[in-house]
Amino acid sequence: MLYRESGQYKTNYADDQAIFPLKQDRWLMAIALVVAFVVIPLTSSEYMLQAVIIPFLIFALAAIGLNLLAGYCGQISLGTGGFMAVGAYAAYKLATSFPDLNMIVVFLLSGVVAAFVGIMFGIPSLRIKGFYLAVATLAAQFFLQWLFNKVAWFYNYNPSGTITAPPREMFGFMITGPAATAEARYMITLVVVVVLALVAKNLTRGHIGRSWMAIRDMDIAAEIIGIRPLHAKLSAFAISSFYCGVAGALFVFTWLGSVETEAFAITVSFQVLFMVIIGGLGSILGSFIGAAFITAVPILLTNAPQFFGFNMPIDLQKHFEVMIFGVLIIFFVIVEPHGLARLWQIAKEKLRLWPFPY
Amino acid sequence: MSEDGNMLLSVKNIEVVYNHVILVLKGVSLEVPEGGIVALLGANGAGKSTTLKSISNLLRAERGDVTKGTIEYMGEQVDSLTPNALVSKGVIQVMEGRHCFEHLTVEENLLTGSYTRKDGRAAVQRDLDMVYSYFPRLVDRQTSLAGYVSGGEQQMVAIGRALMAKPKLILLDEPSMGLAPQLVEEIFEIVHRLNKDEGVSFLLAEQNTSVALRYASYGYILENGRIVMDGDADKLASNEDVKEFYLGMAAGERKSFRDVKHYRRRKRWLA
Amino acid sequence: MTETRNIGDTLLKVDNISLSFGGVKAITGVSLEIREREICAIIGPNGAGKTSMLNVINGFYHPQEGTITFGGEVRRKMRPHLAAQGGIARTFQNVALFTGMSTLDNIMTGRNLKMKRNFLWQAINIGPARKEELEHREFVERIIDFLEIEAIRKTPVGRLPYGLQKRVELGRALAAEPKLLLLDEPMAGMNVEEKEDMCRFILDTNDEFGTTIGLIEHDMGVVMDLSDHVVVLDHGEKIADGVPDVVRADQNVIDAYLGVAHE
Amino acid sequence: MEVLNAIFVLPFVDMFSEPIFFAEVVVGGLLTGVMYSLVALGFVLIFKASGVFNFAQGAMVLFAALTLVGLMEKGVPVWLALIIAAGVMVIVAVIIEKLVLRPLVNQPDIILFMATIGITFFLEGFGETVWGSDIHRLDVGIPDAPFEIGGMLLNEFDIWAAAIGAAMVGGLALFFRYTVIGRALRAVADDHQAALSVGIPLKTIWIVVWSVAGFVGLVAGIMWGTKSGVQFSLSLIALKALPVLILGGFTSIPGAIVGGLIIGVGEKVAEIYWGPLIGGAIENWFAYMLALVFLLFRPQGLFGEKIIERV
Amino acid sequence: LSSTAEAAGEQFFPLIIYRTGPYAVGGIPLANGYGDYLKLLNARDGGINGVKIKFEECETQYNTKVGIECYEKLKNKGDVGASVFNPNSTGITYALIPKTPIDKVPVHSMGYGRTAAGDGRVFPWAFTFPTSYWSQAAAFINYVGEREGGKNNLKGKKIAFIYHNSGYGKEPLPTFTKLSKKYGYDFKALAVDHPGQEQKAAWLQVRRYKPDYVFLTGWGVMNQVAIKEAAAIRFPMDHFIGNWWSGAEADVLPAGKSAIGYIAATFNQPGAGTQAHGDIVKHVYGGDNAAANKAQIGQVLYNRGIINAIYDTEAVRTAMGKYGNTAMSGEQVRWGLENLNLTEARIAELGVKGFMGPISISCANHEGGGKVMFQQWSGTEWKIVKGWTDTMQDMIRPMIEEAAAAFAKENKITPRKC
Ligand SMILES: Nc1ncnc2c1ncn2[C@@H]1O[C@H](COP(=O)(O)OP(=O)(O)OP(=O)(O)O)[C@@H](O)[C@H]1O
Ligand SMILES: Nc1ncnc2c1ncn2[C@@H]1O[C@H](COP(=O)(O)OP(=O)(O)OP(=O)(O)O)[C@@H](O)[C@H]1O
Ligand SMILES: [Mg+2]
Ligand SMILES: [Mg+2]
Repeated sequence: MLYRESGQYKTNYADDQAIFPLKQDRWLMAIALVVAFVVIPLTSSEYMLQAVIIPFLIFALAAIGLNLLAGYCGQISLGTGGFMAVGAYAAYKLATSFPDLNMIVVFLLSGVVAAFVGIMFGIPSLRIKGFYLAVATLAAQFFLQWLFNKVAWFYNYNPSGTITAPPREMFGFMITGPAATAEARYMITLVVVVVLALVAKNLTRGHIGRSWMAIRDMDIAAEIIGIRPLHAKLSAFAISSFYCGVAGALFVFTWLGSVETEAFAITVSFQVLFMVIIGGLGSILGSFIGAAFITAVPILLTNAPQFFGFNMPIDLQKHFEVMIFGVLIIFFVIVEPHGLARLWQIAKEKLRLWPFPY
Repeated sequence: MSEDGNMLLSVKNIEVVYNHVILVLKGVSLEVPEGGIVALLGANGAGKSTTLKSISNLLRAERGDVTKGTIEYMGEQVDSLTPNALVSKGVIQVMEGRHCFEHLTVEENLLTGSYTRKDGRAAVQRDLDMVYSYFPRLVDRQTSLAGYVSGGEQQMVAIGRALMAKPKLILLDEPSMGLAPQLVEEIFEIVHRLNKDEGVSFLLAEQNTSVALRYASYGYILENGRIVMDGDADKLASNEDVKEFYLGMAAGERKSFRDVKHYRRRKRWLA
Repeated sequence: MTETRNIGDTLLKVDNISLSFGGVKAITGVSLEIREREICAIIGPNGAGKTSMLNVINGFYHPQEGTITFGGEVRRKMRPHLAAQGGIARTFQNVALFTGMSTLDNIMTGRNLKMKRNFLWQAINIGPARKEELEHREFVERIIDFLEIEAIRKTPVGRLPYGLQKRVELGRALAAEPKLLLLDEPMAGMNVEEKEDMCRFILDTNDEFGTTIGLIEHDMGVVMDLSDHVVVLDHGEKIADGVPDVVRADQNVIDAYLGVAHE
Repeated sequence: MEVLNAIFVLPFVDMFSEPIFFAEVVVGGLLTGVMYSLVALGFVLIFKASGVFNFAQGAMVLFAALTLVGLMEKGVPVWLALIIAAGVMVIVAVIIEKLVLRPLVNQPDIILFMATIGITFFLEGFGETVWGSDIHRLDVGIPDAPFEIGGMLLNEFDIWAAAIGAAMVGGLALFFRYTVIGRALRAVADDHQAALSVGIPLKTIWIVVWSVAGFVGLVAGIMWGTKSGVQFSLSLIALKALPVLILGGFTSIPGAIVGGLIIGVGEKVAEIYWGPLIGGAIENWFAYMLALVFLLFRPQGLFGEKIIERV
Repeated sequence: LSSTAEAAGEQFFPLIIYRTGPYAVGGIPLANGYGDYLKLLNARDGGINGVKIKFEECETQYNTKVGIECYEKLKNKGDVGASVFNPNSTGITYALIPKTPIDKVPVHSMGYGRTAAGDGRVFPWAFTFPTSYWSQAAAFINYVGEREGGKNNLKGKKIAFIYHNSGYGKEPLPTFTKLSKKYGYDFKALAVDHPGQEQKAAWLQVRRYKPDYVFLTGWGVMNQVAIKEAAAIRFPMDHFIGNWWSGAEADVLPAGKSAIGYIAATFNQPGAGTQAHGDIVKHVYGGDNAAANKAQIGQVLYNRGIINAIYDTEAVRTAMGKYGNTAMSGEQVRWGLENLNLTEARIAELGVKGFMGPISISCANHEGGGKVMFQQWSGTEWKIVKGWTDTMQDMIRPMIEEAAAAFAKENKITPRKC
């Protein structure tokens, strides 16, 4: 009985409503934070940070965004890439138009811009549901991608339409632009992601979160007990897009440094959706696990043959990688349709009963 | 019941686990004789539906597993058959909560019940007419989408649909739920008739104990995943505890629901 | 038995309502009244239009004809959430809980109408938002105590047995502190013991909070024992209206619904 | 004012001033639309029959076409290659049923959708492993020469595609309408568990439907592959089928074709008459916007099954 | 990791490429040509000046994000780090250009990428030689002008431009607009979205516009669909001209006979006729012609892979001339690239006489002002129909410098003095 709550009495509702009511969870969380803020920057190679950890964090943020919408509010969206693009281009325009603006402010403002765009594309959700809505949100995806590709103002009229993160510093460190070290970019990303993840957790536990879930689980009943679908759905779209927008801004500024609209293509939307589903719909933790899975597994698979000393032609290796990735998705979906986060929860339940099976 | 030969269905000591962690049935055994009507009684969450689903093999679709025990139908072990093989063999379940095909019309719903039948259109048509004669209300609703008909009408559709399979054994899960009183009687009359005229056997999970015991020949009482009592229907009906907890009678008289506020004896099975 | 009870003026007046779907006439010209603090039962055979009537009252269906007066306000068309704001809460025939959420959260959604802090406060979850959350939590805990579902507070409702789900649904409706509580077959699928519990909750709600209750139920024992007044629908039309003893003896009702004279 | 004129007047003036060209645009759109329908049809079949939104349809198109073209490159005659390729699609269906669908009976739609994405990856990787990523030229002997009628330039191939598309839609619509399986399929789509409980063998149903969808994929693969060569990009045409799908309704076979025609004409007309005003290449999003507009009026698409909302 | 290996060591060449995905058609021959030439050097000459070559491919599927991961993975590999990166994608090039000065590895985008990077003062670490999209556009105008009997006859002519709707496709747009003002031709740009299987709308517009020439900037499946569509509207093939990424065998073969006469730009000779090709068959494939053919030897993009490898290895050789015959670091290779001078004589020595044009790179000019040829499809092979064509450097160069200056300003770079 390693993982049990017995003996941990809550004497008031405030304690009961803490984010991590269990002592074990609090410890795990503390350890994770120490690892994230201290161990990783001290030990990770540049490749690790640049190719694995930073994208993981950024995608986790986007996945949280989509999870708020799809997992909590039940509105599946395939426009994530588009909303990320809004954030990215907004951040680029803000940063280049107001060179002295603090980058954190730039990121947040670009999230706000994305939120407004999200609300606009969320309006059809009041009438359209399920897969119809999912496909309809592709309109946002394609339209936004087209817009940023077409309207030269968004990329300051440079001939190829690529935006490049200008160098900016904070606390005396370069945090974006080519001269920013991977560690600096990692830290700034981490701070943004951790804070926003916490905010997301709070939102989902409050009445906004409950109204989203109510709409998700049974929209008619929700309306009848007094939840306004308009408010719930549009706020979900707005906040979700805010997260995606910030993720898009980070995508350019702390990860790739330079992108064209193709970087926010529909594949990104799908990727984020995979993360949410594989990780677990309606779980913030799941967003992290899913993002880790989807960003890390292909990289592991790419590097595995070499690691084990096989020398495969790269095309064959890629094909295998794609196949194995597909199989893994199916495998995990079958093992636990509710996502890896649920697997973790079941593991906890088992630990609680341990050594008894039931 | 005793171990005599003509048992249609015998469930032996099954244990069911959901999601690999939630243990719901803790060794349930029961038998349905050829041509019998057996009632399975018990409170909410006792595991009645689970028992029925493990018989019809619909458990797997809910991530449940029979981890122990065996289920025999006509002397043959059927634990590993697919639900449709069971239907072909004559075992069909009417699921709790209706489960109509919302986007099919009422008539189409009924016809899906005949999917496994091989005896030709005429026979199916005959049974369809029979179902309509049992449930005249459905005639008006023939072409409505099942998703739009009222709760009670859906219940009729679900039962009618099962009848269309011409089964030998029907597992009825809460047939009376949501039905108007006179219809409850009618449904049980139908059960009775099918049982007498066509020799169909029934295993019914039912909350409406008084009616169930009136029509059943034998009954089991399930609490918390265990059978706590069984016996002939009339014996059960005259048991004091059963009377109090399942029939709502105190000292031989029906008590008013208004009085429950003031005194309540809690059920305890100290078996 | 109703003499001592303090029944007030008309709270809800349904006037000559007609509702049809394409060719199907669900309700034709029905009028009824529910007075403050009474328990009014609506009964009738399957498909008579009972559920539809509830749906009309709380704005989910919009009748083609007729008006509804609730708390002195006349209205014809309104959105469900406005009805909820006005103080009408209900439970559903097919349990309509939010299956992905815990019992506690389900009941908390019932208080959504009363929670005002905007999302920025909730995002940081300190100060007013937290205080508000805790106040409502306390209220909800009282409901949980009242319904005796303390043990399943944190269980996801999808896993609960049917009877408990019904109870949680009642809790969710009560959380809104409604003036009018509509219950659609709250006791279907329950055994006697559970029905007794449910009756107790309904009666207590009515007594202690003075909530007016509209009740659809097929168990005649419950209907006759609990209600102050019974409305009988058949094929979308009202065929009887009155105190239980009168209704139960009405030949039309016996023919259309009861089958045999009840007791 | 000028802007309004440019948007609301000039394009129409333009259409009427060159009616033959306008007709050509419309016909071109119709023919392209049929090509979209061919892909959409596969989606509809599976959705209608199991409620699964099969994202792998595009990959199935690719895989079927790759198999066909691979065999033909190995010297197998066309007719035999066709038969074998169809056979392979049946095998694929059997495997998918056994390894993916069966364990996921009764799961939420989105989960099944995710599983089909897994299938997509697998099929893409597998097809390319076996047949390589190079572009393959596909020629099954459909004539492909331009000809002119009434000043409009058309292509024999497009006409063939339209004819085949129409024939398939007709055939499948009849299949669904007049067979017992048709009804069972719709039942399965509504409620897996209830379908099981009345004895509908999900296994058989799914194998049949996925096989048919595989076959439809093969036909779509042949048409698109002839047009653009058989190569990875073939799996991306699924994206062009999606707006068709929502416009026509997920559950309607005629919807797939009508949706295809509307989208085809809509996007071509928009691109040619309005595209130049705003920079062009608007086809992609325009198709989705057009579908969206239709959905606002009919949330279930033009011919889709009603979305039932009750409490 | 780096810097210690003063012994001969190994010269490491990374190759960011795509052998799968929608653009594999182009990526495969490119990678084969590049790799085979390096293998040839190892097998025949024992590497470059005795320094063995090590070579690793990394698969991107033409996806910028994966490309960057590849870059991070490969940049420190080998004894002294990577020699030079060829991203083989305009998107990846754009993303790498800001990073390379920090990591001190040069990036060489041969005839693609960011045209402005031709200005070595702002982009010391990026190279675009032998030519760029803007130069190519100018060469195209020169070429069609010549066919019309002089550029002045272009006045009133109509030119349509069908392009891949991406950074890559859009690059030449400013040049075309600028030149249209100068020469008075009418110009219409038509975008085609990735991956380009459906182009009906564009071609309907071509049909109505009735241009005298169509210029195509496509990649992958888009090219062959374009050629088929052109044939379907009976557009005269010899007035349909592709850029150098739109004129390979895989682009014309699917269209069969109707592709005959199609023209495309190039900066290398087609065919497998040079001595180097013979050597590759002999040393790399052990004389197995079939295997060599399977690797697409002599095809347009294969050959382009070869010249890419020639440029890069010659740059290493140039660097060795200064720093000695050991493995060259990225920084040293950069110097080699900047001082590369391939004369006709040196080209002949390499066994590729006539295969490519002479070129010399300088501190300021990273594009090399390289010229462009035009080749035509005969139905079985590509034939040069127009030799080295002038690229109007008098006009293009200032444009490049202007764009570079803008980049410098936005990114606070002080251009170096050359
Ligand atoms: N899919 C499931 N996953 C987890 N637990 C389940 C599942 N289905 C049922 N249970 C649990 O199994 C127990 C027995 O449920 P079952 O539905 O068999 O009860 P029942 O006797 O039919 O009750 P009711 O009268 O409410 O229908 C309940 O406690 C329920 O919570
Ligand atoms: N949304 C709808 N569309 C079409 N018909 C409907 C709709 N809602 C209800 N009906 C029809 O209206 C009639 C009345 O239905 P309602 O659900 O109100 O009955 P009910 O009295 O609640 O019956 P039960 O006791 O069986 O629940 C039924 O015949 C039903 O088919
Ligand atoms: Mg049950
Ligand atoms: Mg009802």
